[in-house]
Amino acid sequence: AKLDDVKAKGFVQCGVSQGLPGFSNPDSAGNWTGLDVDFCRAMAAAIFDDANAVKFTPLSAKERFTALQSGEIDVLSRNTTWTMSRDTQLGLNFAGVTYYDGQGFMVRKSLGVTSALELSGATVCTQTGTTTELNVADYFRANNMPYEIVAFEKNDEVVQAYDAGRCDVFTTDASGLYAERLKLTNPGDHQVLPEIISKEPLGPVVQQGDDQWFNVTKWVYFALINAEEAGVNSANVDEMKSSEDPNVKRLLGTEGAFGEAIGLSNDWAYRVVKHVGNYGEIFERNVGPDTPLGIARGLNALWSKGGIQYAPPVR
Amino acid sequence: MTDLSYVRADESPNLPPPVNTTGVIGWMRANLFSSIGNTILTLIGVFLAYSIFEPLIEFSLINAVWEGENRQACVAPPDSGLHVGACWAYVKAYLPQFIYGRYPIDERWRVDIVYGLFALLLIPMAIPGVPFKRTNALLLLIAYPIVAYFLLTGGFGLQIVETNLWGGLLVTLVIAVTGITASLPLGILLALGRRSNLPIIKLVSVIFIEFWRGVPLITVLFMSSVMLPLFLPEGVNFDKLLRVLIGVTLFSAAYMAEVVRGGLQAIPKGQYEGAQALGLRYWQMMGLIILPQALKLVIPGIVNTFIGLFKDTTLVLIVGMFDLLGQIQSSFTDPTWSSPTQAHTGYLFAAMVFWSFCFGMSRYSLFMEKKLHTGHKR
Amino acid sequence: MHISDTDVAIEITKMNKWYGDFHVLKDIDLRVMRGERIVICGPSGSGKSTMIRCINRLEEHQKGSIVVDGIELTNDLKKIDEIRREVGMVFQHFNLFPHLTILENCTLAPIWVRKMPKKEAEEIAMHYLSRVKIPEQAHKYPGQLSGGQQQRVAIARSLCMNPRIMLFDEPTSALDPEMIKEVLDVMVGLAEEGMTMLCVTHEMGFARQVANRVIFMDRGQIVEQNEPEEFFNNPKHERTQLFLSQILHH
Amino acid sequence: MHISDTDVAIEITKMNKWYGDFHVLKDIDLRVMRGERIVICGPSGSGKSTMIRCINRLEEHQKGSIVVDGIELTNDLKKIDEIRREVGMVFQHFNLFPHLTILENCTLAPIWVRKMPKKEAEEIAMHYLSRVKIPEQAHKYPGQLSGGQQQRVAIARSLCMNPRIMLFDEPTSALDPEMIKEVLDVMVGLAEEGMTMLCVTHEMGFARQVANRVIFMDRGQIVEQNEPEEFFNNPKHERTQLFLSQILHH
Amino acid sequence: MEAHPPRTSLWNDPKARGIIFQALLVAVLSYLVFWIVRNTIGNLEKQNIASGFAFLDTTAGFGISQTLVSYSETSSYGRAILVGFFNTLLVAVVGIIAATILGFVIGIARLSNNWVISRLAYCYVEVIRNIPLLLQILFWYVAALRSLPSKREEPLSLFGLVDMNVFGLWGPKPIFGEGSSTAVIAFIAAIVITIFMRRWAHKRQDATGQQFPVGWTTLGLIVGLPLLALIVTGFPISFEWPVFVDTGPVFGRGFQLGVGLNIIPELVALTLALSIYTASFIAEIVRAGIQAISHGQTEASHALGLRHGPTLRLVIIPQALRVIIPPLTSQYLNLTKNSSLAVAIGYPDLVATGGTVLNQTGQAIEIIGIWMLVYLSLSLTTSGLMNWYNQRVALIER
Ligand SMILES: Nc1ncnc2c1ncn2[C@@H]1O[C@H](COP(=O)(O)OP(=O)(O)OP(=O)(O)O)[C@@H](O)[C@H]1O
Ligand SMILES: Nc1ncnc2c1ncn2[C@@H]1O[C@H](COP(=O)(O)OP(=O)(O)OP(=O)(O)O)[C@@H](O)[C@H]1O
Ligand SMILES: [Mg+2]
Ligand SMILES: [Mg+2]
Repeated sequence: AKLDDVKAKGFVQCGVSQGLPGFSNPDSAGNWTGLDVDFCRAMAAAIFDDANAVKFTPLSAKERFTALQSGEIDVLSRNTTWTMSRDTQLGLNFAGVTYYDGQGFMVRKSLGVTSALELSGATVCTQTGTTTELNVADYFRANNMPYEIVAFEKNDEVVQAYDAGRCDVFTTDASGLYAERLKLTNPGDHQVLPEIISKEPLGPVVQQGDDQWFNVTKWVYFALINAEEAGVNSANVDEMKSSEDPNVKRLLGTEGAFGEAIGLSNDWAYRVVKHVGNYGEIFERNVGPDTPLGIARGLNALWSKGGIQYAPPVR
Repeated sequence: MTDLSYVRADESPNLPPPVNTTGVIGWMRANLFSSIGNTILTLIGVFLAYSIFEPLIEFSLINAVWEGENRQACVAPPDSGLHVGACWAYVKAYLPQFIYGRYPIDERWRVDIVYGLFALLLIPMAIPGVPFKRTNALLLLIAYPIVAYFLLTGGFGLQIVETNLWGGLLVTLVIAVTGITASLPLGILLALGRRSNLPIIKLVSVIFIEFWRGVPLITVLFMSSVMLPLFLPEGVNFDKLLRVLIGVTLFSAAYMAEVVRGGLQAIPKGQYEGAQALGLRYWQMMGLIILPQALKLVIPGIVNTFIGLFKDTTLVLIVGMFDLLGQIQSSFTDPTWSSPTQAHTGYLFAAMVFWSFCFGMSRYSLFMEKKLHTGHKR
Repeated sequence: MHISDTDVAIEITKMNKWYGDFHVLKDIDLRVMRGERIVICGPSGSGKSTMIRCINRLEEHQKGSIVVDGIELTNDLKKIDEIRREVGMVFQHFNLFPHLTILENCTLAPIWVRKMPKKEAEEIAMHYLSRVKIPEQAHKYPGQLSGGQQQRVAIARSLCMNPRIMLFDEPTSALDPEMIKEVLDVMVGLAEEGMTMLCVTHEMGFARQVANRVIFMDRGQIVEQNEPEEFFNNPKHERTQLFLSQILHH
Repeated sequence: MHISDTDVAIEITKMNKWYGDFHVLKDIDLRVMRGERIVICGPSGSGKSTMIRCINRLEEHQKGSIVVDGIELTNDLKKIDEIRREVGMVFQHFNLFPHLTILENCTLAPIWVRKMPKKEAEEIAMHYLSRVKIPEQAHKYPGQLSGGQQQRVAIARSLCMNPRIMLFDEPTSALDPEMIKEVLDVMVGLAEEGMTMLCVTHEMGFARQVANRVIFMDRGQIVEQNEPEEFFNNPKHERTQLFLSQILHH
Repeated sequence: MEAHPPRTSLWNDPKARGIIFQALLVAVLSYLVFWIVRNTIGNLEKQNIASGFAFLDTTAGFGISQTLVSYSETSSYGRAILVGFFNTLLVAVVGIIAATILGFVIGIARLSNNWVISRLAYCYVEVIRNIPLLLQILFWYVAALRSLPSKREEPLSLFGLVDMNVFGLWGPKPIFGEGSSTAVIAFIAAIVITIFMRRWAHKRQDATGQQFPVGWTTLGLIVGLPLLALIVTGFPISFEWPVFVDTGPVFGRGFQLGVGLNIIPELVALTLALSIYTASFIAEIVRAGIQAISHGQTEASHALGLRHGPTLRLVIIPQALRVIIPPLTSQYLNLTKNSSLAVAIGYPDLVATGGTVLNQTGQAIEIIGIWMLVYLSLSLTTSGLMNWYNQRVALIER
C-alpha cells in the first residue's frame, strides 16, 4: 500500500505548482512556501513527525494528473479544482477542500470597467488545460458576449502576456489573481472584478484505489480544521495535550486509538499542529491579510464563523 | 614583317600599386563602393547595422543597471521619463541559482568540482597536440561519469541531493553531456545496423532512426515524462531527469547514427578487404580498423550534433524541468525583482550564455575540420 | 614601320597589374597581328596566365591599355561582352559544364549569347565536334569522357562562338601523355587554318611546329621574344637560357 | 602423373561464380603445388581478380570447390578464418590502415588473430620490414610513405602472419615506374625463398624471371597455361596471341 | 564434388548465424512490445482510464484563438485537434517559404564582394544559429508585444495597408462576391496560358534564336488576366478593411473583432522566429552549395560571353541545386518539427491543442500517438516531395 511505500522511502513526494505565490512558490534559496506546500508538510509531520520529510515536484497543469497516475508523486497539492469528471473519469480522489475559490477577472483600472458583464468583446488570457479555460467559455456564452481567448502553457506566460497588453482580461482563480497581481509591473494599476463566475474548490488529490492513503490525506486535512475549531494551535498544542476536553483529547491522541486505525501513530494530529499549525495559522501565514496577497478568510472561515470550512468530528 | 626579336635589357622595378587600389581607400573602393549598386548596398548595410546594434548597446550597456538590492533599482520612477535598460543587478542576485539551480548552498562545492574536473579532462582532450589521448578519453568517458554521478547525487557519506533540486546550467550541461556520450555508442550500433546486410536488423535500425528523426523533440520529451511511467510495471518508477535523459539519448542517437553512417560510407572498401584478408573478424575489423577512421572523420559532425543537442536542452522547460532557461524563466515569478526589463534581461543573459557555448564549439568544429582536412592530404 | 590598324588583333600597351601589393605584370607591351600564333612560356608564377586572362577581362588590369580587335577594354560591360564574343578561351582544367551534355555545352553560348536558333547551333556544334573528332560523343556527359576528349570538347565549345582569337592556358598540362597528342593535333589544325592564337604551353614541339613567335616571361615581364627557331637555338637572355636548359633537360 | 596430397597448395575444381546474372568465372580448374609461382594475366574484366579473391573468400563462389591447404572453403567461418591465416594477400591499392603506424599495421593481425604477445609481434614485424628494406620507416604513418614503400609495407604486413601462400592482385599497377622495380625485387626475393605465389600482373619481365607457370584468362575462363618461355614465345590460343601482341607492343 | 555439401556447425555458418541473430532480435523486440503493452493495459485499468479514440467525439468546451476551419466551444475534441493541425500546417508552410527566401538572400549576401553586406550576413548567421530557438521565439514574442502600441492606441501602419498593434497584424480581408469565380477561372486560365506560352517561347527560341521575355509575360498574365476579369465583371471582390474605433464603450474601442483580417501576434512571432532561425542554416547551405561549384565554371561561362545573370541561371544554380537540396530538405523537416515549440507562446498548434485535450481527458497515449503520427507523416511527405524533386534535378545531370 502507498502508506507503507511512503514510510519505507522516508518522505512524501508532493506535486505542487511551478510557482504561485501564497500557494506554492520557491524562494531564491529554493525553499518552498505556501498553503499547498504546508499541506504537504502537514502530511509529512503526521507520518514521520518531521515536517521536512517531504519532496516537492513542480508540475505544470498539463502534467499534474499523469504524474499522479503514474505514481511519480504520492499526493498532488496544487490548486486543483475538484470536478466530477476528474474525480470519476481520471481515476483520482479528492481528499478535501483546502481552499474554496472561485474564478474571477482582473482588468486594468484604466478601462473603467466595474462588472464582468461589461467585458463583451474582450480578449481573455488564461492558462491552457484548466477548468478556468472552460469556465470562461461557459460564462461568455451564457451571457451572449463575444470574446477571444489566448491560452498559454504556464501561468507566468499568462501574466507576461497580460502585462504586455496582449489581452484585456486576465482570468484565473481569484486567489491566483491576487497572487499574480504581485508580478505585474505596476500592481496598483489593476483591479479584480467582483464577479466570481465559478465554484473552484481546490484541494489535495490522490490516486484512486488506495483507501488507506486516501484516508490519511483526508484526515490530515480534517485534523487541521478540527484543530482550529478546537482552538489548538502550534503555540499551545503542548499545553492542550493535557486538556480535559474530550474532543481535544481524541484529536491529539491522548484518548482513543484513531491514528492507528488509519496506519499512523495516535498523536498524528498533535504532530501536524506542532509542526505546521492549524488551518487558520496556515492560511494567515501564507495568504492572509498580513501577507502581500492580503486575502480575507471569506468562504474559507470555519463554518462556525460564517465560512464553509467544516470537518467531521474525530470520534 | 617586323622584326619580332626582342630582348629586355633592364629589369623593371616592382612598383607599388596605384594609390586608388591599395590601402584603406583602395580597399574601400574595391569592397564598398565599386559601383553605384554596391554603394547603395553599403549604405543600406551600414544603416541596418546601426539600427540593430545601437538599441542593443543602449539597452545592454548604456542604460543598464548594474547594482541594486531589488526591483526598485530597475524601475524608473514614474513620470521621470527615464528609460531603464538591462537589469544586470537582478542577474547578479540570481546568478548562483542560474548556475546551480536549487542545489543546497552548502553542497555547491561538489558541483564546482564536477565542473572543474570536466574542464580539466576536456581541454587536453580537445587540443590536438597533447599526448595521452587514450588515457584521457578513458578517464573522461568511464571514470569521470562515475565520479560526477556520486558527487552530484551524493552517497558515500555525502548528503544525498535529489535531482529535482538541480537546475540551471548544471541541468543544461548534465543533459547535453550525458545525452551526447550515451547516444554515441547507441548511434554507432544503429549506424552499423543500418549498413548491415541482414535484412531484419537493417529494417529495425532504419525504422528506429527514421522514427526518431521524424518527430519533434518536445513530443519525445512529453512521451518520456508522461508516458514512460505507463509503460513500466506498477511501482517501478524513476527519476524525472533520468526519464528526460532517456528521451534525449534515444532522440540524439538517431541523429548520431546518421553522422556515423556518413563516416562509415567514407571509408573505402579496400580497408574492409585489407582487414578481412588479414583474418580479422567482424567486430575486430570494425573496432580496430573501420570505426577509428570513421569516427575521426566525423568529429565535426559529432560536435555539430552536440551543439544542436545543447541548444535543444532548453526544451526541457516545456516539461517542467529547470535548465538554464527554465531557471531564468522561473525567476521571473519572484516579485522582488519584477520590473519591465526583467524578462528582457533574463533572456538576453540566456542568449549570451548559450551563444558563447555554441559559438565556441562551432569554431572548434571548424578548426577540427581544417585540421583533419590537411591531415588527410599530408 | 607601319601596319594597317585592321591587321592588329591585340594591342597591349604598358599594361600593369597588381594583386594587392604584389606587382604581377609590369609594363607589358605586346602587339599581336591577325593570324599570328604566339606561344608564351616562362617559369611558374611569372604571370603568363594572368596576362592572357587580362585579354578577355577575366582579370582587370590597373594601368595601361588593352585593345582587342579595335575595342579598348574598360569597365564598360557592353565592350567586355563584345570582346568576349570575339575571343575564345581554353583552360587547363577544361571547365566543361558537368550538368549539360557535350552538345549542350557547345550550343549554350551560341543560343544564349548569339541568339542562334537551336537547330542551327546544333549543326554548328556538330561541325566542330566532328572537327575535333568526337561527333559520336555528342550526347554523353563530360564526366563520361576521357581528359583528352574533354579538352577537345572545350576547344570545340569555344570554336562554336566563332571567335577571331583563341587563348589557350596550358591546355595539355592536366592530361596523360597519350592524350596530349590528340589535343595538340587539333590545335595544329586550327593554326593551319590561320586562327589567331595565344597559347601558354610548355610543349616545345608544338611551339616549333606552329608558332610565329615565342614569348618568354619572367617575374611579370616579357623578357625575350623571337621566332621559334631563333628562340630555341639561340636564346639571348640568360634567364631564357636557364629556363630552356631546364625544360629541355626534363 | 601422381602427386601426394600434401604437395598440393590450392586445388580449384569446376569453380563457377556469378555476379547477379553475370557469369564471371566459368568452370575454373586449377591445381597449385607447394612452392609454385603462378602468374595470371588476361584482358581487363576477364575475372583474374575475382578468381584470386575467391581463394581467400573475399568473394564467395557458387559452384564447384576450392580446397586450400587441405581445407575446403565453405560457409564455415572457422574454416574461412583458418584459410585466411594461411593465405596472405596484397592489393593493387595497398589498403594499408592510415590511422596506424607502419609497425602497428604489421603487428595488428599477429596480435589480434594469432594472439601473439606484442613484443614478439613487433620483433617479427621489424624482421619483415627489414626484409622489404624499410625498417627505418616503422614509426611513420602510411600517408607519409611513397607508393612503392607502401606496397612493400603491405607485403611485409602479409608476411607477418607467416602465410604459406601469397596472393598478389596487380601489386605494381598503381605505382610510378621508378617504384615498380623496388616492389618487384621484393617479390622476386620471396619467390626465391620458395613461397607459393599467385600473382595477377602484366609485368612480363617478372613473369619470365620467376614464374613456373603463366595462366591466361579471358571472359571468365582459363584459356591457356604454360611455362613462361613457351607461353611468351609460342602462344597457342589466338586470344593469347592477340593479347600478347598488345601487351608487348605497349 | 558438390554432391555432398560439407556440414558445418550452425554457429559457424554466417548465414545461419545471421538468421539466429535476427530471430533473437525479433524475439527480444516482440517481448519488449508485449511487456510494454501489458504494463500499459494494467496501468490504465488500474487508473480507470478508458483507452480508445471515443473521446474525440466529446464536446471540447474550450476556445481556440486561431481557427482556420470552423470551430466553436461546442465542437468536439477531434475538431480541436484538427484545428491545431491546420495551424501547424500554416506555420510550417509560411515558415518554409519565408525561411527559403531569407536564407537564399543571406546566403548570397554572404558571398557578396561588398564587405559590409557579407559581414552583416556572417554576423546574422553566427548569432542566430547559435542561440536556442525557444529563446528566440520567447524573445520575439515578449519583445514584440512590449514594444507595440496597445489595443486602443493608434496602431502602427505599414504602407497604409497593414496595421500593427499588440493584437497582431490587421489587414484587408478579401470577400468574394458573386461573379468572383470568373476571376478564379481567369487565374487558372492565366496559368495554363503561361505554360503554353513558355513552351511556345522555348520552341521559338529553338527555331529562331529569338528570346522572349518569359518572366515579365508570366507576371503580366498571372496578375493581369484575373484583374481584367474582375474589371469586366464589375469588381465583385470587395475588401473588408479592419475598423478602428477610438471612441465609445471601452471594449468597443480598437479594432473590431471579426472585421478585417487579423493575424494573431503568436503566429507572427512564431513564424518570424522559425524563419529567421532556419534561414541562418539555409544561408550556410546555399553558400556552401554555390561555393562547391568551382570558380572555373564561372570563368568558363564568362569566357564564353555569358553575362552574370545567365551564368547564374544556366550554369551555377543548376549545379548548386543538387548540392543544396538534400540538406535543404532536412532543414524543412526541422522547421516543421520545430513549429511544435508554438506551445511556449500560446499559439494553438497541434501540440498545444492536443495538450489541452490531453489535460482534459487524460488520454495520454492516444494524444501522443496522434502527435507522432502527424509529424511523421508530415516529415515523410516533405522528404518524399523533396526527393522526387532532387531526382529530377539529378536526372538532368547524368
Ligand atoms: N587571385 C590572385 N591573388 C593573388 N595573387 C595571385 C592571384 N592569382 C595569381 N596570383 C599570383 O600571381 C603570380 C602570377 O600568376 P600566374 O597564374 O599568372 O602565373 P603563371 O605564369 O601562369 O604560372 P603557372 O605556370 O604556375 O600557371 C603568381 O605569383 C601567383 O601566385
Ligand atoms: N561486385 C561486382 N558486382 C558485379 N560485377 C562485378 C563485381 N566485381 C567485378 N565484376 C565484374 O566481373 C568481371 C571480372 O572482374 P575482375 O575484377 O575479376 O576482372 P579482372 O580480370 O581483375 O580485370 P582488371 O584487369 O580490370 O582488374 C568484370 O566484368 C567486372 O565488371
Ligand atoms: Mg598559369
Ligand atoms: Mg583486377
